[in-house]
Amino acid sequence: MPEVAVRELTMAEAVREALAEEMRRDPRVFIMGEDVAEAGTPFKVLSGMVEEFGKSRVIDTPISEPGFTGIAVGAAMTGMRPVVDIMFGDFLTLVMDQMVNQAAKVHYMSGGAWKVPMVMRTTLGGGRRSAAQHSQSLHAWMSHVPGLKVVLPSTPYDAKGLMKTAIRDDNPVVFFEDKMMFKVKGPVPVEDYTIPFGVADVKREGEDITIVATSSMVPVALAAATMLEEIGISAEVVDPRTTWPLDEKTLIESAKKTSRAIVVDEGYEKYGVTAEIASVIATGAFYDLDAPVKRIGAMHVPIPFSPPLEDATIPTEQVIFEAAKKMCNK
Amino acid sequence: MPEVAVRELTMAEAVREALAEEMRRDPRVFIMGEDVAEAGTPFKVLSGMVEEFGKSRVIDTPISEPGFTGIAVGAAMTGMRPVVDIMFGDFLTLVMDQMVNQAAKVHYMSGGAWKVPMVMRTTLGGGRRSAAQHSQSLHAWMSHVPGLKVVLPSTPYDAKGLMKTAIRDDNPVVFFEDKMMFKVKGPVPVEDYTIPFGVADVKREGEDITIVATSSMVPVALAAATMLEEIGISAEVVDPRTTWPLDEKTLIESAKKTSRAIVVDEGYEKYGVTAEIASVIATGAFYDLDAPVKRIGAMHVPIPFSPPLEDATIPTEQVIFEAAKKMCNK
Amino acid sequence: MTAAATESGTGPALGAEKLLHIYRQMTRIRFFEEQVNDLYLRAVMPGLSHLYSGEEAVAVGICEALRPDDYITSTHRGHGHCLAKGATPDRMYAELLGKEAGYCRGKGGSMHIADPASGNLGANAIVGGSVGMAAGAAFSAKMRGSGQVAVCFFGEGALGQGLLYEVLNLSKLWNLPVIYACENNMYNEYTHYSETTAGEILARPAAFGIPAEAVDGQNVRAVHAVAGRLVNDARAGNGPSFLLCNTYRYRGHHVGDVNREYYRAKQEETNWLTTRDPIKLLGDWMISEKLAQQPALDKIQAEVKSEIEAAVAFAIKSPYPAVDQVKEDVYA
Amino acid sequence: MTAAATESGTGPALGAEKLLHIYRQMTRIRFFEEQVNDLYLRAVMPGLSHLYSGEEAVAVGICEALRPDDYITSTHRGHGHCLAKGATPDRMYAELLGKEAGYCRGKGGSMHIADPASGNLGANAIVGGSVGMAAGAAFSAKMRGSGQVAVCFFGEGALGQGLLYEVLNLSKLWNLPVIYACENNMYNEYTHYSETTAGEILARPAAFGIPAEAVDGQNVRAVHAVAGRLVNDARAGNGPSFLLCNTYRYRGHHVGDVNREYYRAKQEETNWLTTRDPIKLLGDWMISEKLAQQPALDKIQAEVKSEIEAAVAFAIKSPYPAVDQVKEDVYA
Ligand SMILES: Cc1ncc(C[n+]2csc(CCOP(=O)(O)OP(=O)(O)O)c2C)c(N)n1
Ligand SMILES: Cc1ncc(C[n+]2csc(CCOP(=O)(O)OP(=O)(O)O)c2C)c(N)n1
Ligand SMILES: [Mg+2]
Ligand SMILES: [Mg+2]
Repeated sequence: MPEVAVRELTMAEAVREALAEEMRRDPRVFIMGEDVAEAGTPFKVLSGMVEEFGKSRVIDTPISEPGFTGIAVGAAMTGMRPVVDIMFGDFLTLVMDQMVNQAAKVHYMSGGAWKVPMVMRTTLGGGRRSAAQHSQSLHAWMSHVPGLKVVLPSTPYDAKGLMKTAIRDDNPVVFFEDKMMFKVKGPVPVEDYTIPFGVADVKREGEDITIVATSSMVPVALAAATMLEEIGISAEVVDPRTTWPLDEKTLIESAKKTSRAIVVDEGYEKYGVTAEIASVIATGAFYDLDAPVKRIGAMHVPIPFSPPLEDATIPTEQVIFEAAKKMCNK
Repeated sequence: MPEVAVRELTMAEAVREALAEEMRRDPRVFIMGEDVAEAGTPFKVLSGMVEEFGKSRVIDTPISEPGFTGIAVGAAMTGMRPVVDIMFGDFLTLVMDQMVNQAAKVHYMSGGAWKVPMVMRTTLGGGRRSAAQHSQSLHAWMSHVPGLKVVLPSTPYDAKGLMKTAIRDDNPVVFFEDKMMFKVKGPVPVEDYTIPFGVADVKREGEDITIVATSSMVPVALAAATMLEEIGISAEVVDPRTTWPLDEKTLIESAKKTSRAIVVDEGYEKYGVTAEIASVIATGAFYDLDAPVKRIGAMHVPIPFSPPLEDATIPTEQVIFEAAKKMCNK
Repeated sequence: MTAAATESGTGPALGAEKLLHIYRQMTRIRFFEEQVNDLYLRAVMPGLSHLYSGEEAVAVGICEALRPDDYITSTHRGHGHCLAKGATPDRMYAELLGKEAGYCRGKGGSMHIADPASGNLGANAIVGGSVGMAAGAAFSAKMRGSGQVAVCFFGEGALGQGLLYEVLNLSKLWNLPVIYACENNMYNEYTHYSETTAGEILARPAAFGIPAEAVDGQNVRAVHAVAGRLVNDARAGNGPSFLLCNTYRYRGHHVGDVNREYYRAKQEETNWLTTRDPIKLLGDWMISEKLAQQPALDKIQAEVKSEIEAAVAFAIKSPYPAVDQVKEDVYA
Repeated sequence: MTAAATESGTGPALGAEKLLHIYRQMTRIRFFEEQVNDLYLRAVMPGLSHLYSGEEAVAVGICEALRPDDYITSTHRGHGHCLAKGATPDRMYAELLGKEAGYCRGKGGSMHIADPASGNLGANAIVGGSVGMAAGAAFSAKMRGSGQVAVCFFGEGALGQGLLYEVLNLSKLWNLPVIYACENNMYNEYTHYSETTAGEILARPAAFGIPAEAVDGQNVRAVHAVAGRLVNDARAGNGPSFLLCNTYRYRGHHVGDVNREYYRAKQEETNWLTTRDPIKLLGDWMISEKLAQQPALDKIQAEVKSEIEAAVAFAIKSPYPAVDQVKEDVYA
């Protein structure tokens, strides 16, 4: 982190500040989505934005996710820089055609003639007792699509810097925010800064085992690392921050150093983000690994409502702790 | 293959025969989709069906993929067994909400009260010079979703047996057919048979290296195996046939036996099917592998139109051959 | 406005017994929801819930026109539809609390209660997400020749979802026995529907050739009358219809939406509560028509109150599902 | 039918020079497409292509009412729109053959030609897929105060896509300068539109408050007249409009669709070809009105023919892109 004046901001405040600063800087940036204006979104992330920027730049939409996403694509191609708000990540199901067959491919299909500089903000993560249609983490789908970039901040600092990069990027970027983290605080510099895509961040250094964790799973991995420390295992926690582009090098180097790796992500485990990252590490650190790479994703079931059941589906620090302990033969 | 009377059928004929036999057997089965009736689909897979079963069971729809998929979900819940035709796999983007938030979750969300016995037939694969919106292989997305089953036949025999299993299954099944294989012939028994999901098929036995291949990549892998034989490398080709459920055991055992594995699939390489399968093998055969598992997927770019460019994006026997040769130090 | 769209009055007179049953059903929903709010405030209920209070006449008026084996699909604001179609409060509360005795074994929660026994295909947390499902049930009924009809309940917010228009077209083309019941409570969450809805609502289904009309959603007799006619039409093979039910939700978008002044005036709420309450309107009318006397109504209220209290107690006492049930019901 | 929907006649008279230009543009499209068919038959063109022959008056009539910097979005049947908006045949053929000199460096092919210089946001192989994009361009024009308008071309098959209705609603709510040009050539691939379209087409946009009218899509003067009016309205800030252009495709759904009798009668094709051809209709009318003589038209035909031949030759001679270009243009 650069040495500048810092304050503590919540994740929500950090996102909002990034958006507000970019909107002040660049008149082409605007926001649209359901209940983004006076309501400031159900998570209140955008509170106060409409007061500063007005209803022509913070735009409430009907409940028409494909429709307003399509409008964002066209606006982005013709000189604007839209930020689209998809309230719950579960509703990405509705915008796949506009994002995947349109936004992601326009630049390529036109041989570079058109660009689509847009950001789609959405959420991931369970734990809110919201059940199967409001708790999914569908970033694996987006990461699978050439032409999209995929961002998964895990701290207010990262959220602000990555959001600024996303808005300044000339490509469609999908930005996932964990619903449970909006109120978590962290230091954020006052000065303008950006964080490049494709640069993993070592959230904690360690020697014995690497824990790669994304988004909501970063604090969980850090808590597991603290538990591991108590039994004499030094865990390194690495946060890729963007699943595409993916900083394969940092992940592989950490695994080479520690010789063991666990990958934790809140998406469904099968054919999910943990598969890609585990495979990258298993290949890149093949001759250095002392144990198979361990994957820990959300249980491969639709997310249940009942608290004891839902809790069983989300990776916990205890599960990570046990896995790491076993891998380190402790 | 069971010892019964067999004939040569094309892949298209095998699929059609499975559908026709199941429709004769079970009056609840019906087909709907765009141009499925008189036109028999653009690929002519359903030619003759409307003549036998009439327009009330082979139903042309408007160009409303989400709409008729939703209707299929409701019909499946209430006593019918719909087979929905999505002309190109690229249009799955439009039905993700109905398939993922509805079809896949109804059984779980209702605590087992409702069932959704439906089949979605669609296509995958490039090579037809159809460009970025008509050439994708999006089965990784579907395989990521708990509640769905995903089928990828690679021969007429498998196509018929797996389609029958799909129709008789009480869950939503997504059935991917390779557009380039419809005219490929193979032996198909006359008698009724089904192929269970979750059972991989060893398409060719070998000793030195395992090539796991899906759908369109099975013939490519077999061709590579023939080339490898000529330089003294004995390749085993394993076809999982269903990516969910996945027959992890057979894949791992083959890799343990040969000590080397390549995974080939026509989906985009990153966060795709090769990641899951490679990771399963890297973990399951960790102590037996002599080299990292090699993944070969479609190049991570939108699929280009121009023939020399498109050809460069699809895995070829030459690429597999080279990779295998290198892994076997030849 | 098209020819197909007419404003309906009340239909043929209902007997006192039926009216008292309707009164009981609406009261049951109201008391049910008030207890849900209470369970939320007492932090007994996990997550959030969208209350149906104020809209009771819509669900009850329509469902009382249905056969037990007719189908409905419902929404995130689904408790009213569920009760009106015949579910019982005890298993519903159990579901809301994530208990094994719930309709979905605790897996669904407030937004996913489903009940095959009463023809309820399920609440749905995707706005507009069940439109196809409802038409599909109607399609199946038609194919099977069962004579069933399907009612698709949805809020006016779902008018924003393209799926609706695809399905309107399909259901008209295929002449399906489905009734689209649009509950216009004037708000899509925190946004007034006039900011999200261009043109005229009734002209939309009419454009697909679907007969469309509006009804006062606070007048249960009116709702029931028009629903009866539409259900008969559908059952007779006359295809789909669209009913716009103008109504109001008394409480927040969900139980946590307490400070609402930034999007709607207190005065507006008070007006609806005091002058348009569907339960009070029915009770007053029955008394004025001498179809009932106050004590009979009071008795219903008391009976429902204790039924609801018992149901809450049942749910609170019920056990959570065993954790290993989490892996069950993924596949049939 | 609603008040907003009226049948239009031709508008103010056009000068002979403009008419000859229109004649040339239509002829260019016709000759272009005939050569595409030929390239397919000769197995020179990879893949398939959807020909616009027969529908020329729609693209030309509308695009001639646009400024060069106005936007269009197009469809799988997009060559006509592309040429009408100002692209040149040489780079289009190069694209169709997958050559580096093509508008998309060979990456797009027939279904994805795009050209910023002429405001063409691109053909689109997803039916209805560009509806949002067109409205978005209009949205952007409005936000930037550029005075540009956008035209969204789509076939009547796209009336099946829910996205269209979402965007109709949004564009009316936000008063966007966008014109929806629905090309009703009566077939969704191999299915007659009457089997896929319930109710009345014009009532659909009208239901969202969008003025909607129909025009004879074979009469380029009529198309141009109404397009001019709608474009002026949009530019003046009067919001979106919808134009239903009744037309016909002469050839198959794509170049490979040769045996068509199972879905449409030869006689129907012959009728359109012989009595409704937009190029012939314009030529005959100009001669009868003494605005042109046959030799002038013949000269245009000859000029266009050699232009097209040269363009084909250019494309055939052009090199394919180097294989390493495959990884370029994924990200900007
Ligand atoms: C597809 C989708 N988009 C957004 C949401 C978030 N959401 C939940 S309820 C709601 C408002 C629904 O309004 P309406 O349909 O009028 O129903 P009401 O809540 O008024 O009963 C929204 C936007 C959702 N659940 N699904
Ligand atoms: C979403 C989607 N569904 C299906 C298709 C396959 N398809 C291509 S063109 C076409 C028919 C389109 O008909 P229409 O819109 O009337 O255009 P026309 O071909 O008549 O110009 C279909 C079904 C597609 N490309 N996209
Ligand atoms: Mg509402
Ligand atoms: Mg058409």
